[in-house]
Amino acid sequence: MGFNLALFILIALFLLILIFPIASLFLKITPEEFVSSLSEPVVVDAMVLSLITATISTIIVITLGTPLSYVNSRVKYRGRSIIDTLTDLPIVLPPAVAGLALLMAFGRKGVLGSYLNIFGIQLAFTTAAVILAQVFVASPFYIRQARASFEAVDPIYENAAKTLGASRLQVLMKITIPIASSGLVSGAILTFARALGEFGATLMFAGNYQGKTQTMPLAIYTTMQSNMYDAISLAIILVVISFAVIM
Amino acid sequence: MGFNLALFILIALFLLILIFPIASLFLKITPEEFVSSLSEPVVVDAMVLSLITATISTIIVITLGTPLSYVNSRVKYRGRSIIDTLTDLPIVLPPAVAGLALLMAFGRKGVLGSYLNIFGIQLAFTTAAVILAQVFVASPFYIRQARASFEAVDPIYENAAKTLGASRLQVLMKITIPIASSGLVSGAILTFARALGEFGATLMFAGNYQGKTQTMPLAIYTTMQSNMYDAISLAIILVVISFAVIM
Amino acid sequence: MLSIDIKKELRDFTQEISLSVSEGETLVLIGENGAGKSTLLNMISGLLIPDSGTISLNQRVLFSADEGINIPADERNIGHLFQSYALFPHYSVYDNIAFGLRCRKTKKAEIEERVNVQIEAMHLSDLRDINVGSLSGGQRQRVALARALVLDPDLLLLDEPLAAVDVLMQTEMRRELRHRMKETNIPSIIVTHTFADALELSDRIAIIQEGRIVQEGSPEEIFNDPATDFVAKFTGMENLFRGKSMQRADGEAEIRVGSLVIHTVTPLEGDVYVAIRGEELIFSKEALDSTARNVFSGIVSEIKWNGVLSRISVNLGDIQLSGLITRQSLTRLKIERGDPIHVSFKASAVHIFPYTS
Amino acid sequence: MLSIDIKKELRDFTQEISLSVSEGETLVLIGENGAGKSTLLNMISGLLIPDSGTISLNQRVLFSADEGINIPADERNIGHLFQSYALFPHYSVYDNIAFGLRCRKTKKAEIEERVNVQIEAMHLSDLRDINVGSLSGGQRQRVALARALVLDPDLLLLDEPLAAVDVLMQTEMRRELRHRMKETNIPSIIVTHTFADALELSDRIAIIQEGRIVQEGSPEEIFNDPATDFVAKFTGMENLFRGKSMQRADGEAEIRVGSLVIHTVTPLEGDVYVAIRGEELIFSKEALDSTARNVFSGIVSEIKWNGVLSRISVNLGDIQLSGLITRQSLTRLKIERGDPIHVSFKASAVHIFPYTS
Repeated sequence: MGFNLALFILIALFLLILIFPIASLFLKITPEEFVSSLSEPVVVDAMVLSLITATISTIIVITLGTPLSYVNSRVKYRGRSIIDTLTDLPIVLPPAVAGLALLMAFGRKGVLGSYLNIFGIQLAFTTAAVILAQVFVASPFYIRQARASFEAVDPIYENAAKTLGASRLQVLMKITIPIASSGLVSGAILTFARALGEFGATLMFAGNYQGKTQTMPLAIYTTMQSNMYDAISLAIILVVISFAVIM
Repeated sequence: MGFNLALFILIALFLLILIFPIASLFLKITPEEFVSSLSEPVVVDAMVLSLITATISTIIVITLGTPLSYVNSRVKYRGRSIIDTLTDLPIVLPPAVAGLALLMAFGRKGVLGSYLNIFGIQLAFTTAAVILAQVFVASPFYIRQARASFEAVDPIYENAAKTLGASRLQVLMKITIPIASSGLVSGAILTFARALGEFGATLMFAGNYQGKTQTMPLAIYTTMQSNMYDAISLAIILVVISFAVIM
Repeated sequence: MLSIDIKKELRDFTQEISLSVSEGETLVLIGENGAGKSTLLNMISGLLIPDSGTISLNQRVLFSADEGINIPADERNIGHLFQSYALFPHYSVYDNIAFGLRCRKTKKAEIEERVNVQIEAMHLSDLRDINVGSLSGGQRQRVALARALVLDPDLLLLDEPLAAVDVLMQTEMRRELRHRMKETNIPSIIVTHTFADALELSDRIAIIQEGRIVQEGSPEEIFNDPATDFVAKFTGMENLFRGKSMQRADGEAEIRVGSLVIHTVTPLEGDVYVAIRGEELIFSKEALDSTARNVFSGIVSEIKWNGVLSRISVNLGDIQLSGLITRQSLTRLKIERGDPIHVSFKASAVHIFPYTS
Repeated sequence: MLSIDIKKELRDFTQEISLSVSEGETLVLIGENGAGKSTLLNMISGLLIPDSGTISLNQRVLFSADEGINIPADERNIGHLFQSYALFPHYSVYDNIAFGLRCRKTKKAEIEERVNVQIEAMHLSDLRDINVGSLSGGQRQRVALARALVLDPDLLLLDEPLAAVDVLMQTEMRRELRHRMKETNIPSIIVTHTFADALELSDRIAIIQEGRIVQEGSPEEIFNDPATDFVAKFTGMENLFRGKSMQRADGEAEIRVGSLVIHTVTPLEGDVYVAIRGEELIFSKEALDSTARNVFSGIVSEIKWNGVLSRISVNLGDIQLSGLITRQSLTRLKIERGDPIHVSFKASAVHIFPYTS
């Protein structure tokens, strides 16, 4: 009895910490205020920019991450575990560190950026920087899931396909990817969500310029000091998207 | 042949985006500059504060999260999948949204905060707010892992223990937790790392006051505008910790 | 003595079982996967709760729906061995065996003594401090038995004790298990899905199908006189056909199977199953002048050499009969594939079961 | 015709195999788990590469280490059936069978025609558009066979074709499989770990142990004359002991097993294994005056009723002999546990194998 009660109290307390703040967002704004915020230029600009950059980032991650995760799920080579570790790194690496690292690499005075600068190419504080930051922090969400999905495809199916006359590319396109597809899709969705929510790395590497680098999270940060309703409206949209993603 | 070459180019490009920025951090500072940064008050304050808050956050998450994940791995009840979804939410919820939500709940004008204010209790912009923000964003990393670890404990061991005369508490302490322990530990480590890297929610809910709410990621953001070496030093320390965590 | 009379709604069917096991008796419960065997064991040991009924062991009521009694699993004192043995992976052999006594807060010296007795008896002395992960199947079984027996259980439940063992090891382990069961003399229920296990291990057999016991008796009774077509198949009756039974005035029955008419004695009429054990068939080149009531002629469709006994299949037109004969008979008769042959069997060799769709 | 002569370093041992399979022949490969059976099949179908040697099929060299030839798996035209059948879970029955033809870019009309022929032959018409996830074990096996046969393979490899099937279904499926194998007449290798499968399915048996073939021959040859103690155990020889062989002047050998002396004829000397099949033992209440060279007296330690045949164990002091007798003999002899009894067997019933540690 006491065992059950103690369990119940701990669980309730925990849910309060998680759920109550999200509910508070909805209590602090009326539907009218929400609708009117949606036509504010700063809100519209942030939404459009976030949607475009997160979509591009996700496509880049899929294109570059699928081959990597496929190879790492199938081929044993020296250094594979190091590459697995490196691709996981952005999950635990603080976004602020990621932002600074990107700046040191591609910024105007960065290791590579200073050369790019000679040719008049500037990455930092552009929309391209937003995308680069998102790719950096969001890629592990796709790669981990894709690697796990490829690993879950029993190699016996691939072997059977081979003995039935399928070439390597046919095995990949007709057997491996279709069987792994549900995992690949859910990994891509997670990556999109993580890209959409990127804040720290973007702020430091891309800055906070409306219409150019000010994605929704950055717009929340900016508008909460001037117009709280715009901030809450953007936050509510992101909460809804987050729920949709994990459902 | 072409198949292999295409794979190789995509993988190399991807690794460049991930690894090169982190390497750049190390190229932009000399060992002497790094060592001298470590005695700067702003750096020391941030390190001490980060270590204390992340440790407390992790302990809170373990205390509140273990019962929840155990129950959800073993008991089927109405609404369990909703609670599972809710506890996962902070993984995809943008930290900026989490920060704003916490402010709306516990801030001076927040739903609960305005009542607390009457009793002279203020949470926002205190060290407690840092911890609350960290608990909010980092808890899913422990809870997911703990739930998976508890689920991986075959109930047959618990059943066997019961028929051998073990009480419910004895089953939990002598069988379930020991068998799940390696997963619980790795979940706690991930949570600690995520708490250490928290940036967006902390910035918005706890502010950026040296010695009080300025954790290492916030200190990087602040010092990169004044003293770049302090920022890089803090970033390098966090990179090393991140590597240690995922190894 | 264990008495069970319980009912439980399962996903696919209702389980309704009455059973008793006497002092020192070993009951073997046979049935297909999903017939409700493990569910029954779990209800006896208290891991599952029946919907209604009672379970009592040595005058102690363990469960009674009417009286609202349900002794929890940890107070029933029943040894339950799971299919995979469920040895605790984080403990040594010694700690596994000591687990139950430690939960009871037994004194350290007594634990040491009682565990050592079991370790000796099960020949586990060399493995005492080894982690259970590195044990073989036979060793695991012995540790699981020791872990249960050290608590002096009033009843032993064994769920598929040989399923996790390599095929080559099964015969040996079956013998060893029977030996230990006889030694302890604790009443026990063993669940299996093979008739071979049942024959070797049981004092009595109960056959369970979709949650109900369809036949109960000694191994001989069940082998000689299976009650349903399901039991017949389980005991290895190869020749099983659908037919139509008609009673004749002289007390005999005629069973039509396709165009054939089989003679036997049965009270059943209408749709039935007909089964004849392969070893009851007599094969001959010439029609025998014997007392066998059923004589048919056909063509040898197949001879399969099969170790001690060979299997011979005869095509009788509508049906195919399979019989077992010794190597010597095969040589003597000089039968080959395609030869005409006579098959005869006694009326009493014909088993008739009601037709169940 | 398939010829293999290969060598491959595996984790636990070196695999070194020479084999050939003629036109229309079915070779069954038996061995324990981990003996290298599946590895061998994988090397033949091209999924694994041997370290050295050659594989050729109908004059076509598939692999030759010396000539640097290694035809990839998708060009070998070998049908390989995996233990779990490996049906593609995202395809229907039709799409599974059509897979190989589609990979070859065969014309649509021809695919349709050839797949339909297989679907008819395997009685799969009703299941044509069904997802393979909902098929039974027997249906899966048929789809897997159809998927391989539609490509007109030059060789069929079957890896434990019955392991994934329910015990009750095995006999039926074994018969069906044999039937289909005979129909197609494609040379084939079947891998199994049970002797029963081998007896039923094979034209020829090869027994593999730790990567090497220890005996090869017809089922009868292997059953009657196992070459090693390992093969003997596989064929079900229950009585297997260690002994010491000594040659006598008269050409006979004396094998000492504990205090017993067994007479037989063998060229071996020194440490050996002695095996006697249970059904070769003759039991009698009185000492028989017969030609049997070996007569011992002992005590009946156990009688186990076991269906058609009963097993009787006799304690001879140092060893225990187990024999099979029919129910009738058991009744006639009136033997019971604890009775004194005589056991005799012919010198030719004794099998001697070199001792391998």
